[in-house]
This record gives sequence, C-alpha cells and structure tokens, in this order.
Amino acid sequence: MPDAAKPDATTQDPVRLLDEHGARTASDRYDPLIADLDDHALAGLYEDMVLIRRIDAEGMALQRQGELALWPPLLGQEAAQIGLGRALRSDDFVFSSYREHGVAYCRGVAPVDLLRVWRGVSVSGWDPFEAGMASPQVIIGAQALHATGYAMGIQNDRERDPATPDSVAVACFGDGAMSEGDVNEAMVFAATYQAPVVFFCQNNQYAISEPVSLQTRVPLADRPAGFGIPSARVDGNDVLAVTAVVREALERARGGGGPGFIEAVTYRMGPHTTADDPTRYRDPAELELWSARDPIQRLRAHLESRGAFGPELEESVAARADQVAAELRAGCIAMPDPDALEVFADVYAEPHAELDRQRADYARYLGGFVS
Amino acid sequence: MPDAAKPDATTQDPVRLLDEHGARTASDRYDPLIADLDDHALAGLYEDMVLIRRIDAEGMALQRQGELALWPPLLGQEAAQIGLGRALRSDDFVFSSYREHGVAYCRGVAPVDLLRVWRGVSVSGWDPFEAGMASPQVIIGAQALHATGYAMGIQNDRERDPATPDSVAVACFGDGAMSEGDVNEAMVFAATYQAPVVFFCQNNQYAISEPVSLQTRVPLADRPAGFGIPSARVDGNDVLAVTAVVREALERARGGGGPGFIEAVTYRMGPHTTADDPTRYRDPAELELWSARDPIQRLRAHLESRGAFGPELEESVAARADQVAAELRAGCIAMPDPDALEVFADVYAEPHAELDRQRADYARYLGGFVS
Amino acid sequence: MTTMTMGKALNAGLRRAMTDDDRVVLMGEDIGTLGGVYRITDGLQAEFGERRVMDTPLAEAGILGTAIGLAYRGYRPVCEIQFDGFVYPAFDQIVSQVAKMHARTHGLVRMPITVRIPVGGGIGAAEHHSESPEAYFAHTAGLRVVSVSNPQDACTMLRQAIASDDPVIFFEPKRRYHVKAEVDDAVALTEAPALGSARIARPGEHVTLITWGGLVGVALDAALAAEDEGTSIEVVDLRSLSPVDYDTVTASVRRTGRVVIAQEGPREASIASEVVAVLTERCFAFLEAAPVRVTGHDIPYPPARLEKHHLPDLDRILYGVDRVLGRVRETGVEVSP
Amino acid sequence: MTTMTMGKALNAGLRRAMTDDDRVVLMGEDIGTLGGVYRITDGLQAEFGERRVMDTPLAEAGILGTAIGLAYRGYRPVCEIQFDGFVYPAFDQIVSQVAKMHARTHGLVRMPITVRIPVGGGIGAAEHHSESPEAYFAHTAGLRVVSVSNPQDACTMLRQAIASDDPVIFFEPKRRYHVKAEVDDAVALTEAPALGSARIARPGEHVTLITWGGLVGVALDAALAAEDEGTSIEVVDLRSLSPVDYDTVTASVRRTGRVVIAQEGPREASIASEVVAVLTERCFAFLEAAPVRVTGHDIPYPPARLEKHHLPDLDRILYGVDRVLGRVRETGVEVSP
Ligand SMILES: Cc1ncc(C[n+]2csc(CCOP(=O)(O)OP(=O)(O)O)c2C)c(N)n1
Ligand SMILES: Cc1ncc(C[n+]2csc(CCOP(=O)(O)OP(=O)(O)O)c2C)c(N)n1
Ligand SMILES: [Mg+2]
Ligand SMILES: [Mg+2]
Repeated sequence: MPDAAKPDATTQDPVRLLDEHGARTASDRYDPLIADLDDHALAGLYEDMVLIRRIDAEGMALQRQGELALWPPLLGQEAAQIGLGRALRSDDFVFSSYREHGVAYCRGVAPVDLLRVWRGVSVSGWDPFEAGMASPQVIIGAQALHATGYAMGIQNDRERDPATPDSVAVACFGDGAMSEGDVNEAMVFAATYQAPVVFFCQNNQYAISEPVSLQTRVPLADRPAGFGIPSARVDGNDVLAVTAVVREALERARGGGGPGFIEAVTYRMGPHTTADDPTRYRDPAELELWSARDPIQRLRAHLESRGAFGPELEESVAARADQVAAELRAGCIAMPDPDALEVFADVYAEPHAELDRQRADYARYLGGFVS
Repeated sequence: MPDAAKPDATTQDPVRLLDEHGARTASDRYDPLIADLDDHALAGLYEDMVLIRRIDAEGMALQRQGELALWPPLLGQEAAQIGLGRALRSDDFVFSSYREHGVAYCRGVAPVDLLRVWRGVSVSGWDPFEAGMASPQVIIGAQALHATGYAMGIQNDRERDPATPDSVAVACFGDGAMSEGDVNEAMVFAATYQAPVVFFCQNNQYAISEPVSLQTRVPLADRPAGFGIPSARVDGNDVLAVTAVVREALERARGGGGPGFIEAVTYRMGPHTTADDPTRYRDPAELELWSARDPIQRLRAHLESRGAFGPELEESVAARADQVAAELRAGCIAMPDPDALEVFADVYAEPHAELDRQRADYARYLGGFVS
Repeated sequence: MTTMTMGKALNAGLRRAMTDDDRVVLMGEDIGTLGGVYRITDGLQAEFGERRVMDTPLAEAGILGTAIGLAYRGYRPVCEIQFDGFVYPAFDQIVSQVAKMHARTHGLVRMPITVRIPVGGGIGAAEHHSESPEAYFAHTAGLRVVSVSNPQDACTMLRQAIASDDPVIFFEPKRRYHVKAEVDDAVALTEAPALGSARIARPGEHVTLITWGGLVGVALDAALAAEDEGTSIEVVDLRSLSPVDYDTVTASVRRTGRVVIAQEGPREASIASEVVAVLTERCFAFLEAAPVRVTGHDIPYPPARLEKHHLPDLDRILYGVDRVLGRVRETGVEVSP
Repeated sequence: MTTMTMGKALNAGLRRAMTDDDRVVLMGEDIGTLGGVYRITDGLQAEFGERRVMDTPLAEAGILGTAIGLAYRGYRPVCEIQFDGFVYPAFDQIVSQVAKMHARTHGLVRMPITVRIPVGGGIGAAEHHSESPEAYFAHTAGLRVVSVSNPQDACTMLRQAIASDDPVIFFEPKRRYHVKAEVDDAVALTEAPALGSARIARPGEHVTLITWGGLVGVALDAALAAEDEGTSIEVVDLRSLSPVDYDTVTASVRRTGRVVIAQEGPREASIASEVVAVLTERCFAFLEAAPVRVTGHDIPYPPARLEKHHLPDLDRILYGVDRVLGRVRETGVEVSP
C-alpha cells in the first residue's frame, strides 16, 4: 500500500473552500468530494450548526442556573463537528472526548441525552451501539486506541465475512491530546495494521490554559507522516472543507488504504468548561480575531451569495432552535435522580457474591432509616 | 530556532562514510566533523570495538557456563555503540537500555560492573554519577523521558549559572521502543523545551522476535520530524558515520539548537538474550547478509587501506582482549553473594519505622536458625 | 499566623519551599499562567519564572518521567497531577522508576519528587475527578504517602514532603481546599511533627476512629454527635498513610479496644484493610470487637447525584461505631456500610 | 486426559477457547511467530492465522487500548503481558477503561477481556520479571483476578476467564509453568467449579493456610512437613483473588480458628491484608489467635541471588504456623517473616 507509506502531510496552509467572507474557492482535489452539496444540503448544515450552537448555549445556561454541574462548550467548533458528523455513515463508529456534542447530535443522540453526564445522574448518556458512538471519554487521548481497536475489528469482520460493510472508526480528540502516549501509540497500531480509522484532531488552540505551542512547535498535521499515516490540515471553521477532507479520508479507509489523520484548525470561543476562567490566560484580541472567522456566519454568507438564504430559512431554523432548546431544558429539569442502589448496578456483567453482599448490607442499612 | 522547526529527516539511504569494503566516501557535510580521526584515533576505535565484542562474548560464555543468569549480547552493534560512546564528553549523561555494554565501556564503566546485574547480585552495576551514565533501564522506553528531564535540568543549570558546561543528555533505545508512549512523549517534551537531548535509536531490526516492520512502515528516522526534531539515519555498522552524525547532533544541542534524533541502522547478530532462540523467527540468510556488513571487519579493512593495520596492532589488541576477558571472568566468579539483610537496604533514603521493623523481624527470624 | 484556606496554605508552603531551596521546581498541566485548576500554584510562575514553574505538555508519564531526569540532575521536582483519576498514565513511571530508583542504585540516586494530587469526592464532579487511589501507592514499596486535612498540616507537610529525600505522593482532599484556619507557614520543619506522624484530632475513650484527609471533618462531627449519646470517640487523623504511625494508633487502640476506620476509597485491598490487619496482629488481645471498616463500596466512583450513597458520611460512621460497640443487631455476620 | 505441563495446559486452553468461539483473538508481544517468550501461544498463529493471533507493536497501553476497541466490536481479546513488571504502562487503560466500561455504559458495553500475565518470582530473573502485582487489580472494582497453580485449573479457568463477560486479570505463576499433571482440556465449563471458587488443596484441622499461585506447592510441602510434627494444616488455594470465595475460606477458619496467609507480593495494602481484615470481620469470635501474614517484604523485588530472602519459603511458612499456634516466644508484639 504505497499510499500509506507516502503520507501527504504538509506544513502548508489548511485546506479552505470557503474564505472568511463565505466566498467559494475552487479545488480540483476537493470539489468532486462535495459536488452533491446543493442548496438544500447546505441549508441542512446551516441548520445543524445553528441548532447545536443553541443546544450548547442552553447547556451553558442550565449550568449557570445550577441545573448542571458542569458544561464543556463547543462554541466556535460547530463547523468541525458538523462537517465530521454529517460525513459519516450510520455504520461508522465514533470514539470522542467530552466536547463533541455536535458529532453526537449528528449521530442521532437526543439532545437531552447529552446532559445526563453533566447533570450527574449517569456516567454516560446514550446507547453506544444505537448511536454508533461510544460514551464520551474524559481521560485525554485514551479513546484514540479504542477507535483503532474497533477499526481492527472491522478488518477482522470483513475478512470473516466480505459482506460486512466497509465501516470506519473515528477518534475525536483535541490538540492537547496529541502529547499523550496513547494517541501516539494509536497511530503506531493504526499504521501497523492499516486499520480503517480516521483520527480527527480539533486543534482549538488550547488545552485548558495551555496554548497549542506548548504541545508542539510544528503543525500537528505534520505528526502522522512519521508514523506512515497520511494527514490533512483543514480550516476547521469551514464546514465545506471539513466535509471534503473527512470524506477523502473515509473513502481511503473504506477502500483499504489504511488510517488517516485530520487536523481541524479551529478555536474554542468559550471557556474550557463552565469551571474555567479564560480571561486568566487569553488575550481578548485573540477572541475578537476568531470571532470574525465564525463558522456559522461564514456558511450563512456563502448561502447568501448563492441566493439560498432567506427569511424563511432563518426563521424556520430559529423556530426549530427555540423548540429544541425548550425541550432540552424541560428534559433536563425532569430528569429523575437515580435510585440509591444504582451505585451497585452493572459493575459486573456476571454475578459477584462479594458485591452482592455489599449491596445487601447497604440496602439493609438504608432500610434501617425507614423502619 | 528555525532549525528545530525545519527538521531534516529523510527517508533516504542512511549516512555512510565507509562502504562495506571499508572504502571511504567523501561528504561535504560530515567530513569536517571527523577530520581529527587520524590513524591513531581509528586504531583506538578498532581496539574499543574488538574489546567490547570480546567482553560480550565472555558474557555469553559465562552465561552458558551458569555463572550469569542471563546476558543480552550486543554482537553486531559495536560500531553504533562505540561511535556514540566515544563522541561523548565526560560531562554528558547517558540513559540507556540493557544492551549498551559498548556505551558503558566508553563511559569508563569497569567491565566486571557490567555483569553484576546479570549475575543477580545487584539491580545495578555502577555509580551513575561517576560514569555519567544511569543504571540501565529494563522498562522499554522509560529512559527516554529521564534523559529529556535531565536535559531540562542542564538548561536550568545553565540559566542559573552560565559557566555550567554545555552538556548533553543521551537516550539510547531500540527500534521496538519507538512504539512505546514514553518515547513519543519524550520527543514532545524535548521539542517543547528545546532540551539538549539526543535520542539514539539502535534499529537492530528486531524487538525480540518482532521485525521492525511490525513497529513501523516508514523509516524510524522519519518520526521525529513530526515532533519538530531534526533527525538523521545512519549506517550503524559504520563507526565513522556514527561518530559524525552523533557529533553533529551533540554540537547542535550544545549550541542551543535543541534535541536531535539518530537512527543507527544495524543488526543484532546474536539472540535477543541468552534465553532467546532466534532460529524460531529469523532466516539464516538474513544473518549471513548482515555478517558481510560486520562493523569491525569494515573498520579493519579501512585501516588496512590506509596502511594503518599491521600485526602489532592486531596482536596488541588481541592481547588486551585476552587480558580483559580473563579479568572479567575472574571478577565475575569472585563476586560475593550479597548479605541477606541487603534486601532492606536503600528502599528509603530516610528512616522508615515500618520497614525497620520488618528488617528487625527478619533478622530475628534468621537468627533463630543460628541459635 | 494568618488565617487562610487550605488551598492558600498549600500555595504558601510551595512558595516557602521554593524560596528555601532553589532546586525546587514545579511541573504540571496549567500550573503556570492559570495557577492550576485549583489555583494552588497561583502567582508562583510570575514570582519564580518559567523555568521553576513549568507548564508541561499534556502527558502525565511525561511529567513524572522528566521529573526523574530532573531529580537525577539534582532538582527536587514537585509534580501536580490535575485530578486523582489522571495519575494512572504515570503509574509505570511512579511504580517502576520513582519508587525503585533509590534502591536500584544502592542509594546513589535520590528521588526527592513530590507528586501533588487533588483527591477524593464530595464535590459533585464528573467521572475520574473524585477518586481515592491512595492504596495503589501504599502498596508500592519505596514511596511515602501523605494525605492532609487542614491548612496547617497542608502547609507544613507539603514543605516536609518536598524536603524529604524520598518520593512522596501527596494527597490534597478537594473538599477541604476551602476550609480556613490559622497557619504559620514559616514553622521550622524540624520542630514540626514528623512527616510520618499521625495526629490525635480529638481524644476519646470508647472507640478509636481512624481516618484521614477529606473524612477528618466528618469524623470529628460524628464524634461530636456521639458525645451527646455518651460515646467518647478518639479521632485519629493518620496524615501519613504509608508508613502509618502505628505507635500512635496502637496506643489508642490498646486503650479503647474498639476500632472504626473510615475511608472514601473502595474497600478491597485498601489502606483500611491494611490497618485492620496490622491492628489485629499487634493488638489482638486488646480488641473487644472486630474492627469495623466504613468505606466506599467496591464500585467505580458513581455519578455526582449518587456519591452520597458511596461516600461514608456522618450517619454511616456512627453506624460503624454502633456496630463496633455491639449496638446493632446484625442479621448477617457483618454489615458493611 | 493427557499429562502435560501447566504451560501446555494453558496452550490447550487457549486452543479450545479459540475453537469454541471464533470471536476470541490473542494479542501481545512476540506471541505469534515466536509463540511467546514462555511458548504459551506456541503454534496458535500457524493454526488460527495472523488476524486471530496478533503480534502487536511494543506498547502495552496500545495492546489494552485496542483490545477495548475490539471488545466494543464484539471480540473477546486475550492479551498477553510479557512479564508482570510490564503491565504498568497499561494501567490506565485497565483501571480507567477496562474496569469501568461496563458500569459506565449501564451494562451495554461488555469487556470480555482476559489479560494473561506470567507472575511472580523464584526463577532467578532480572528486575521487573518477578513481581506480584495482584493487589493493584484486586483493589480495582470492575475486574476479576485469578491466579492458577496447576495444569487443570490453568486450562479450565483460562477458558472460563475468556468465556466470562467480565474482564479477568489472569495470573500464571512462572515457576509453575513446568509442573506436570493430568489434564482434561475439554471439560464442560458449566460442570467445572466456578471461576470464583477456591479449592481445598489439602484438608486439615489445626490451621487454615491460605495461599495461591506459585506458593501452593510450597504450602503443600509445608503441610506435609508439619504433619510429621502432628500439626494438621488445611491448605486453601484461593485461585480467585477477587472476589475471594469467602464461603469456602470462612468455613475452614471457623473449624480451625487459626489462619496463616502466604503471598509472594509485598504486604502493605495487599490481598493478604484484605483476607485478614475480612476474616477478622466475619470470624472474630472463632479466631484463637491473630491471623498471621507470611509475605514478601515491603521492598522492590530484590536481585536474583537475594530472592530467597524475600519470598516466603517452607521454613517461613512453618514459622508462621508456629506463630499462629503460639509456639514462638515473640520478643515483640509480632514477628513479621
Ligand atoms: C489523562 C488526563 N489528564 C488530564 C486531564 C485534565 N484535562 C481535561 S481537559 C484537558 C485539556 C484537553 O485539551 P485538548 O486535548 O486540546 O481538548 P479540548 O479541551 O481543547 O477540546 C485536560 C488537561 C484529563 N482529563 N485526562
Ligand atoms: C515495557 C516493557 N514491555 C516489554 C518488555 C519485554 N522486552 C524486553 S526487550 C524487548 C524488545 C525490545 O526491542 P528493542 O526496543 O528493539 O531493543 P533491542 O532488544 O532490540 O535492543 C521486550 C519486548 C520490557 N522490557 N518492557
Ligand atoms: Mg484543545
Ligand atoms: Mg531492536
């Protein structure tokens, strides 16, 4: 597989198909990959981005109002996440970190399920197999290996049964995660087995307070080449460019071309989480700079330039956003506290006499308060 | 530091200054770095390589005779290790794996001290500060981080006191180690802090039974570029080329140019250790191929071509080798078993009541057998 | 003496240690500009510079591994692990390197490394942010393990840990960061109680209640509540979890004959198990009843809204006291909460 | 029934498990062409192919992390860690992922991962090749921990571990690899004793001697030697270290009233500590003397020529028996060997 051995990573400017004013730049390489994106499809991406931004804003609000313990906002990363999420097939499988609300949304996860973890009623929010997306990962970088192993499983399945769909596993992580051993080992395994996995790194410029320059002195997209993995650096605020490079990597992986790596260059416009105070480490001028590159504004400008953005679209999307936000809030507040004995649930898949004993003892103890 | 950001790693052929017949190839880049290597110096390198091969053979023999529990031979890697070892200054500091007998020898470690660990009388053989070389590392790759931290310490010392020597830390590890998270994290830290550390990877083609192709599909020397670290791929059986590329990396690091990486392409001609049976995984033809590239023969041929190899040199080196081997053997057999209570020694640097109690109890127990 | 929170006391302890010894360096994620997610290192980078207070790349093995190299070079690194649940990527470097290096080198290479870890639950946090990994380190020969419960101990013992030539895993219970008290941050280390010493947090006669860190406050409240019912509880704040100060503990147990030990962490093969085993060995003839362990369950830390059903609280500790006093009619041989 | 070594029995168990379920895949360093450094996987790659017996890159976190992904995809990975001391780089993936995934996903994602680890000392090996890390895993909720001592258990319990929907850390004592016995590698798993069950390796009346893995042989020898002096020792081979089969253990202790527990690993916060704590809780009224722990010291594993002074041997176990029988006049409150 000479392709895998000759990576095309570069230190050059990120792939960009929409400039900051929404004007479309032509690309021989990438245009064919998004030829199907007509006005309707673009409007769909616009709606997705607006909705997920609204869901995110509602998450922030619910936290500020004490309904959630914490919220990690995606504000500014909508194009990266929707571009990725909408490029996937339902039989693909995503392993993400805690910030990929937009990807989960595209996977069909109900918005209210995004909140369960942050409300503290559960350690995960949805059925991974239904969504084709694992429970979000808090340990930085660990999921890169899970995705790689899952991709190895796809390979095995296809060898056992050639009719198995040519699914791809996707690992989402941030710029900070690139420093963890796990992510680098994942690239080793992925390259060795030529597993169908795409590493999707959202470089949002920060790992909490640490700028990406503390993690690397060269573009992150340069890293995979040395592992024998082709990579692309893409403007993460350009939903068309993200769609194109993701589709390219997915196609290569499906075709047996092995793993791929994408660095989506974007910006975390909010705090790391609601517990964070970015004014301690971030220059307001920087935020201003990136505000001008807002991913939703850019797509909207592009739609306008195509004559495909009108009041109906704006209003229908706004109405939908209001509705989703209202449902989300209602769903959040209605979430019941789990039952006390839930703490013992599912620790093991099979009977466990000692834990059963602890459960029984605790139940008896709790009962003592009642009787 | 634009140099560090523009790595010069390549997938091209390894740097080679002596061909397989000992003929010298000219190099604008590397010749000046070894201009001082006159006949006398070359004869010295020849002696070093012969001696360390003899020490290694004696280690093998002592193990076969039951005097050592295990021995990891360096056979075939003499040029890589002597080339590195002799390029270092006494104030540099080496963190190695278990196979770098040649490097230790160059650091002034007494040959008999190489055996202590393998005879099972100690978990380390020498004073790291006297030798400027840490106790060999068994956990694959862990020492790459130690070297990087040491190099950060050199930086700190030089900032505190500019008169501090411009020492360099060196991490030695194998091709297999490149897959461990630790080695990759070490490259991250080294690049971030631009620490004066040189990573010296002896690619001896195998990690026990696993060929290097299982660890990577591209040359290992391609890896560091993606971390922002310049690298070189060198013929590890060519002691001149190794000397040249190591000196280049050391000079860059001393001058504030940050970390460097060297892949020395060589071959483990013996088993992984005396416990290993390479016939289970290695084609005899391969061994034959590499025998023709023997590093000592190559330097000898070169000396001959310079008219600098005569019977005196051959005999004096052989005599020295006999002497060193005899001393080594005598020293090995004379090594006393450590005292029983040594098991409690140095677990802590400061008093520890509970361990003292265990020591006292055990001493009392042992005493019971006597009285 | 100044009144300060435990967080500030730790900050003061770090500042003092850095001033006293210019070989002390701090390393960790977000500890520089941000001052750490709990602000324990607040202001220290501004004061001591980027070389002594290092924001590191996001890699815990990297932090510990480079700290080892710095220790080789004569430095005294103080590493911050951002939360308890993030120490495991560094486990190999801690267990196979930090803990063993001094013995491995016949005492020639010292590892005066302090690993600061915010620990424990009770703060409504997300997964991996409320764990109690003390036992993993207590089981590892070559390490010392400390957990503090109040501002003065936090300040003094952190300075002692940094001054110690042995590696110290230094736990800071998150739920105590905001507790305030008078602190003398300049106390002479040689005059302060030794790093390995326990503290009688409250004297008592009927039951010895052993705990540490985040539960010391709860234990004191329990003792107060029990007093109303005529039970006199002696509360021992272990402070040093490895080694445990058994002189202090066994003296107490020989007087009371009854032991309750409370910890947040899971029970199996834990610090509580060890203390019970040792007290059984050393005080068997004095025990009036089997020692009682009041611990977290043997489960992964539960989501925030359930943590009250995992963490020992005042009621569960008092229930343990009732059990050791034989006041609970048990339906089984033992009752575990 | 065939006579075979424990090593071969493990090999037979793997072959059987792979034949019975084509979702079983083996992963590890050198397990393919070489058949593993102990040859436990000998011939399996030739038989089942490179996709089911995978030589992996040299990275333990990588092995466990990708095994998790394979489990997500429905596979049952059996990971080999080459030696006990090399499991720590994978510790985070084991503790934070493998152990917690089932609970984290409300039981939707199963982790039927078996981690095979050659364990323990007594073989004159180099550093990191003789460790006993059982306690780290027993302390971790969500894992099962097994250690086998003979060919039949090795074969059957390995098959059970692989068939279990829970993750199992499966320890294989190196010094027992060459022990031979009759093995039926086709025994029906449902008819064999359960994975979590202990085994009375030898019945006895006066003392319950609890151990597992590499020390079972030593314990049986000790029991034989004690018999000559009129002491009848019941030897319990725990087999399952987490959970411990306390039904079997407490029944024995209630009869004998005296407990010695022997393990190779260090003592502090160990399996021995846990068993002593539980037996004190559940059998307090039956105990005639404090349970005695005969363990490795709390030290890093010593060099080969000193291991005899670290590992419990026949004499030290008998000394422990003498102590629990009150035959040793102790100068201190307790004597620890
Ligand atoms: C192993 C580990 N170490 C530390 C943390 C604490 N932590 C949570 S998020 C974060 C920064 C992650 O940065 P990045 O990978 O860039 O992702 P982002 O948050 O920017 O999306 C850190 C250090 C963690 N969760 N896991
Ligand atoms: C963390 C760890 N995993 C596994 C091992 C077992 N092991 C010892 S040497 C070795 C192969 C190392 O290969 P390489 O890095 O190429 O060095 P070489 O032996 O060829 O010099 C392995 C897997 C180990 N020592 N440490
Ligand atoms: Mg980021
Ligand atoms: Mg090698």
